[in-house]
Amino acid sequence: MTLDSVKRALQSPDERMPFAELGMKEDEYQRVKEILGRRPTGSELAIYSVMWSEHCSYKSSKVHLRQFATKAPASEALLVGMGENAGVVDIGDGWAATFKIESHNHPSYVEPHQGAATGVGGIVRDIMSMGARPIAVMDSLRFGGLDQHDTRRVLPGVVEGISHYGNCLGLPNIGGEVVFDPCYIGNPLVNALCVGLLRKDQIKLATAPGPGNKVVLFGARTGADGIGGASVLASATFEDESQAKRPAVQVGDPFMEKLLIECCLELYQADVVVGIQDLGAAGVSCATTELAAKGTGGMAVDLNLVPLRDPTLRPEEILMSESQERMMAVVTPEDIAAFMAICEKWDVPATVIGEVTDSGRLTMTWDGEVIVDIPPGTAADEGPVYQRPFHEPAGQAALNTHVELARPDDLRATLLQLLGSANLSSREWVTSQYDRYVRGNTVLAQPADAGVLRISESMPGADETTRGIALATDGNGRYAKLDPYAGAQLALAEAYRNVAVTGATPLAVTNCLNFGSPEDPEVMWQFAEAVRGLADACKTLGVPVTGGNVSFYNQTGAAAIHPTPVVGVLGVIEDVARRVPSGFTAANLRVVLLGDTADEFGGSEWAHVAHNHLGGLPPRVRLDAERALATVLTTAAKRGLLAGSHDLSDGGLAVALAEACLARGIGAAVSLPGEDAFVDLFSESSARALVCVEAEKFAALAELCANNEVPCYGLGVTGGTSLTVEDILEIPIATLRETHQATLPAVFG
Amino acid sequence: MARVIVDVMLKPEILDPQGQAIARALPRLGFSSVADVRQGKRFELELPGPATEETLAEARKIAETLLANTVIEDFHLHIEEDA
Amino acid sequence: MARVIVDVMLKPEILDPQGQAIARALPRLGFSSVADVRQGKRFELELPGPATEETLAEARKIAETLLANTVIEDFHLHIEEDA
Amino acid sequence: MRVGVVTFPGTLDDQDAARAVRLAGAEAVPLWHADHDLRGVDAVFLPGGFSYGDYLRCGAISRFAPLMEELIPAAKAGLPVLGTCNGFQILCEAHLLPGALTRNAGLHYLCRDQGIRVENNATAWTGQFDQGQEILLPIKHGEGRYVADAATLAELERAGRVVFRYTGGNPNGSLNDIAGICNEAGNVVGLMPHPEHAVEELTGAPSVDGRGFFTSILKKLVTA
Ligand SMILES: Nc1ncnc2c1ncn2[C@@H]1O[C@H](COP(=O)(O)OP(=O)(O)O)[C@@H](O)[C@H]1O
Ligand SMILES: [Mg+2]
Repeated sequence: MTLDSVKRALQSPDERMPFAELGMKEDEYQRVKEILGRRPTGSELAIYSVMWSEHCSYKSSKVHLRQFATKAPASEALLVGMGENAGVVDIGDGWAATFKIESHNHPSYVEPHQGAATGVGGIVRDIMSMGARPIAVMDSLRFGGLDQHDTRRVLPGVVEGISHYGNCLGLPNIGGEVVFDPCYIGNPLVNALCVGLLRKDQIKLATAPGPGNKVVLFGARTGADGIGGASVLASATFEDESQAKRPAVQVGDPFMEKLLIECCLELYQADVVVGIQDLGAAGVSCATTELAAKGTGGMAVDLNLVPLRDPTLRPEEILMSESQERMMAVVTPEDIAAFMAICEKWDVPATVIGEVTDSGRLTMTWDGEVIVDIPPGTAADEGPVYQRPFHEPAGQAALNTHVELARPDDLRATLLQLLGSANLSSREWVTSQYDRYVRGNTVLAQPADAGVLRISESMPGADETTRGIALATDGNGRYAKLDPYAGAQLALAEAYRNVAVTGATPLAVTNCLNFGSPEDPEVMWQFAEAVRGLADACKTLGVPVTGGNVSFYNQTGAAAIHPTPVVGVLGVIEDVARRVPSGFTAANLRVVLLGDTADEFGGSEWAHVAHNHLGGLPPRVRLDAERALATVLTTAAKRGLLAGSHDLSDGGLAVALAEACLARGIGAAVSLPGEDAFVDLFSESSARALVCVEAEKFAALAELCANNEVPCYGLGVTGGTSLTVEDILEIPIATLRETHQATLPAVFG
Repeated sequence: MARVIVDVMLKPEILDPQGQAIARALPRLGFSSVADVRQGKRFELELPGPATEETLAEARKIAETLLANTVIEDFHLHIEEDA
Repeated sequence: MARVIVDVMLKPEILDPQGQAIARALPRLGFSSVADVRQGKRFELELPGPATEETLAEARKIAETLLANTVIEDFHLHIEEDA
Repeated sequence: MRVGVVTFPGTLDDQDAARAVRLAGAEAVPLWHADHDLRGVDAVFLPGGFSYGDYLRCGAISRFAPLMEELIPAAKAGLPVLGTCNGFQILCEAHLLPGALTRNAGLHYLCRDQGIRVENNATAWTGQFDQGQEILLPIKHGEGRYVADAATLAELERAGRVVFRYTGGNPNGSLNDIAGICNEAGNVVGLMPHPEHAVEELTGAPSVDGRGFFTSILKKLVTA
């Protein structure tokens, strides 16, 4: 096999290069030729094709995502915004948190266990590369219908992959979602979130300044994992591509990643790292171009020095390999010995593969010949940008037409039907496979509305602090299908509310935007609307987007998934001992409903379960009411007024009451505030929460609500062994529990 | 009674972290002569009656659909006599 | 290059839930002819040079001390020729 | 009092174990797997995790660590050692405790709050519990099914060396519902549940029953 060097490229200017096979368009290829003033070598083409893929360059989404910056609310908490590996937020007392959510959808369909596992691995490395210690993970999952056959293959594998990888890393899993809908059958969504903790003054960035500094590749050796994955797997439809040319699956080694975490933290502590970058989708191509582009502008790499697992790999393949558990660091020559010693202590292989230069060029050699010579910024930052056409889907108006659905008489049966339904039944089959206790800082985890962690880390230089952080992720594809603008806002509102019900103040947002093909103008419209909605709502709620991820091409043939923006919100609680536990925590507490209920069933769980119907409009977005509700919840928590809480979402008040009873097996007897019991119990109006308070604190809570214009209804008291709704229903908790817990085990064993 | 053995190994290009962990541990235990280790699975299927073409075909089908994940693994099967 | 194969199986009296889960799944998938399934491990050790008495002895030592837990597992080793 | 907490590559619960030791009023002394040095500690805690990724078998590779070459004779000579989860697995692989821990009968990793009965309060680590006391501790493991041959099992039962038994449902198929055992002298105890995750009101499992392990060993060391 002849080596395609720069010299050879100059000698054979007209040689046909396989750009199309690598997912590159003719005009993109022409641009590469323009940039280089010649045809690219095979290795250069490898770099440009992965770096300019949808997955790495955000070429279809960029023009829309800019709104997250232009509309961003002023926030003193934001230390690092979008564009870095992950955003960083000031959480007080000298501490900062960094968090991000990312998709690994397509690989999880091909090989559920490894696909999901490496999804966790990837997001954890993003967090590490900011200089943080990863402290928890979350997973937001979407599968096909519970009764569809392939779900039995995909879900257990995905859960096992997340469980094995996350548990092995010693990261508590503190929350997430599991949603079933036939629209995801060929395109399951696996979105993984990681949060990390660091001292505010110890943020690391992906940059390679200082000519003469060494470029170190450390972690696992490079093999033929997912070659072509970045461009072929992540940016073309699966059906045609993956069947024909199934790329090697990436296999994760969580043990190596655990060693990498500890190794990196010790490297940071020893202060021997100038710049650092994780190796993600585009492997060495991405790490070298991005580090070089953000540094002094040049880098010289000898690709022969990359340690290989498979010695037959060609340079093009090394550049595109997605082997997991690798990082790249820039280190001064003086610190190299100390750097290597720490790697050795942790059994992490490390190799100097090059040097930072001031040439303005990224050059790479193989067997002594120059095979790459490019301006790194052109690959990293100057990828193509598309203004993809979009328009409202042809059927949108019909979809939004209100259809009157027959309402039930037997509300007891309806509650049990919902409680045992695929989406509202207990997630325990999944969550019991995740370690939620490791590291000893988990204050709240499933089934709480948000995960809450204490921030007292055995990290060096840690002052004791009473602070904690709360995190929740939410998304509702049905709402977004009916109205992507409102759907994205409702996802944000729910995550924001879930954080607030624990007593934490929402601070910042991450998001994972899961959509069909951007080449379909109707999908592109959904995307544009969702981004616009989310950016507007973030502005109104005062919480900036710090980062996220876009996953396109989640479609099989012409059928796209429901547009599914998943939103993660991070909040802070000053005194974590004041966090509000989930549900009813004792007998003889007043049960109080906060917020108003309207007749809103478009996209509801009830319409889905009882009628298999999706139509009309989603619940009205009421951001001012959300903000007022959050103020009430966090203030009441601070003052110690609340004994327990739970937000209202899918399935409405009835499901929230049942879940609150199930939390500790404490019943309640309530009456309904409105005229229509069905609406009171099952409507999914936003901006509502259920709380319980000691009787003598009710007046103070009511006053706080009045001051913030949050409607407040005393519904009844906790106690007993049943949930009783006056004149409507009485269900023993044992029955609720049985119904709630039977569903997933019945399918998955 | 026939016993069909199905050996399942990761494809050569797929990372085998288990095998590597073992290989790294060996020199520490004083075993220096092993160049590489790969770990896979071994299944023993007991079939009633003698091993015929059909039972073998069925075993192959089982290996393909259930025992091996052919996305990342290769398998190989043979009959064990003594059972 | 010699390749030594070490097969490790749970002792017959130890419950093998993985094998049982497979055995239970088979009839549901339409495979009715399998009476029992046991799952074990297979290790491939690559040794430089030809397989001598000594390499075999070393491999046996490795199997005994590391690859198998003889409290619950039996092992068996043989040389694979083609490697 | 100085309680050593061992870290292998892949150990996860070492920080939590050290915190629990400190909360009980003792000094937590980090012990590194690659050192031939027990640093003069009075007792040793082998915490949970996935040492060496749990590759091959849980605890199989860790057992050969340099530190273990020091720990094994010391434990045989009477040094109190507690192994939880992966620590228990390592103790069995090292033959400091009999039997083995195998894949959960349910074939899944399981994290849940589990009822446990203290069957022997005469060991170094259980003196502050009542005989027969029921406690709540988290379990979180995929390979916690205790097995041993019939003779070993009979001997464990006869000698009262079954220290803990699961109550309210066996989570993993362990023989005789065994959650933890000890050696003949009672100084080496291994169990699958995690006392270090049940020592604070605010975090971990909804119980503080894990504190008893640490108060027990301190009491024992002080009076020894
Ligand atoms: N995939 C998952 N991983 C971890 N935790 C999960 C997952 N799915 C659900 N949970 C947890 O289970 C609980 C119930 O989930 P869900 O009903 O979706 O909550 P909500 O309706 O409040 O959003 C929450 O604590 C949630 O974080
Ligand atoms: Mg909620």
